[in-house]
Amino acid sequence: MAVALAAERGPSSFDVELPAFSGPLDLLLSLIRDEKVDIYDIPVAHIAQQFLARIRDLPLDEAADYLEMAARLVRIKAQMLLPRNEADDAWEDPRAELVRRLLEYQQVREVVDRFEQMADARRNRFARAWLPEGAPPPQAPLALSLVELMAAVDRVLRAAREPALHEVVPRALDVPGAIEIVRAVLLLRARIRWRDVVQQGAEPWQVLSVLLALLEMAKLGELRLAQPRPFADVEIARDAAGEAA
Amino acid sequence: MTPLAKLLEAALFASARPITTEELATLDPEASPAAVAAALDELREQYDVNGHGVALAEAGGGYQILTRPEYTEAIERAQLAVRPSRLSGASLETLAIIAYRQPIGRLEIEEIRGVSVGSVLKSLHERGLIDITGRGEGLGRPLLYGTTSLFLEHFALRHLGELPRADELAIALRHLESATPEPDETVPEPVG
Amino acid sequence: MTPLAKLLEAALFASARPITTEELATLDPEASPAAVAAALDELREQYDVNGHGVALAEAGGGYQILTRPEYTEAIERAQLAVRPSRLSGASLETLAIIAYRQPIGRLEIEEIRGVSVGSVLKSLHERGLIDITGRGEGLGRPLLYGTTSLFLEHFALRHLGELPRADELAIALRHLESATPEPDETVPEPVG
Repeated sequence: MAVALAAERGPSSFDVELPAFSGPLDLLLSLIRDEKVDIYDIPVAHIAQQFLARIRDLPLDEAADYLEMAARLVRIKAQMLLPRNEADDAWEDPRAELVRRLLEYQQVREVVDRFEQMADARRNRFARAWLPEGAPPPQAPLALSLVELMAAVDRVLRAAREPALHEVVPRALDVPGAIEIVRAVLLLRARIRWRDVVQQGAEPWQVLSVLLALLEMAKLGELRLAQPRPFADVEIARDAAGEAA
Repeated sequence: MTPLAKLLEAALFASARPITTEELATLDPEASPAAVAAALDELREQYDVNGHGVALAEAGGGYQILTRPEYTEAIERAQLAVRPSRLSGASLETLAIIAYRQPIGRLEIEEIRGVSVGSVLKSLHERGLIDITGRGEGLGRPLLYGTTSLFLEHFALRHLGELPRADELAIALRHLESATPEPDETVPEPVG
Repeated sequence: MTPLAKLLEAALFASARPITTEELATLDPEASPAAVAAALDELREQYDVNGHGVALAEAGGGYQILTRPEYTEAIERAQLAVRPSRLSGASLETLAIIAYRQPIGRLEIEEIRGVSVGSVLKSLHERGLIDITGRGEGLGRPLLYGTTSLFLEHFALRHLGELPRADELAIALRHLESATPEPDETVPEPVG
């Protein structure tokens, strides 16, 4: 997108060159390669100067992402200049985070190269283009489970009740929540299967929550668990004793 | 099969429409009209004699490869048995709110969910899970939505009262909705 | 060819997209999974050994018939079909990150790419290569993205397990994962 825009603007020095980069990290990697410097020991002052020179003529709306990186480089440069105690073991190289991001980005570029080869191989083969006319294919039947609906209610309540705070701690298990869901489903069906209470694509904490909930409920005598053969779907049956409702 | 017959097969397969003999001839500039005709014969014979699920057909002044009619019915039947689709998280959340708080208008749903739900409502309606059940009071007399009998069918419920935790959740949702926008409103009355 | 192989061939010819083995099995309710697998082998062999312009291919968890690459140029030159356009570098980078880190939110992608990706995500979504797979925890409950079966098809992958493995890449992903958790809180001061 940026390529087309800038190319149309004509051959003013940097405009044509820059859009060849897909972002500031791409530009930075290219500078590191051109200047033949060690990625683990970047001469920040020099690279920052080069970087600024390359983005000088970028129109403001395209430059935002690059300017952020420029600011970062200048800040790292300043940190590098601070005097430090030789004996200070806790000193962390201000460039560490940048190096990490560059390596990560370099890996993305490598994957992109592989993706391009794979996509090109596939592009060279055509799929069937002529298709029989007729009534539009019927809409696929809908897979909808009560568990999904209950989980949705849960999400609505949770999302609306909780003030919008950033959660940093990984999600804890929610065994009581899972028990409520299993109970609600068992209220309607006497026998259910593992699949009925664990959503497709459930996250590990959700799977664990349900597992613990089932074990807890089995212990309380609310349900019975059975697995007819190894690796088969676990069958969950309402225990007569728990059938109070 | 000869190279030309293979080329014709690939082209006929990849084309969205029947291909005329003139067009087929442009595929290989070296090939004479007689060679193209011979390759077409070879392809026809390959499909007919070797026994294939497809056949070479002539239509609209051109050629195309068609599936044999005896398989049409099985293919159409199989399309009915396609993989069931699933609702997105956003659709499920909206459906859940409607199920427990019906009849409910779009604005109230958006107040609870905090995002616009126009397109979600449209797709739930198209799937026959919700329907317009009336119009509310107030400005513009907004449309009110409720769940359908198809919705109950999906969960094998006889009536909405069979939804798990119906009372509790309906109250919780009512709290959310009325608590959010209007600070002057007092705590909702307990529902009897 | 056996009747089942012919039926499968007809069904595969009638579809532009891959058909999963489960869907193929519904074509003939009598056929066992082993019989379907055998018929697919038969079809593959028929195309490969007898010499055809098309071949049986596996992608996106299913099977489809595709033309052989050696005919692509001639078909395109004769203007009977056009190859789809290539994805841009920005799209490929975004897609690569989503493929390996799914489900992943926009901010995380932007953190890795160093640029905003709103419009790229929109176009990838419109092309059907990615889909919204849920909502994350935390501020604003951000949308999470994942790749679709069309993505697999686009890169001729049978499943995500066929993505280039991290240890095949020059820089191992594990290495980075361990260094990742630190969120970028120390946003640089604006330079004055």
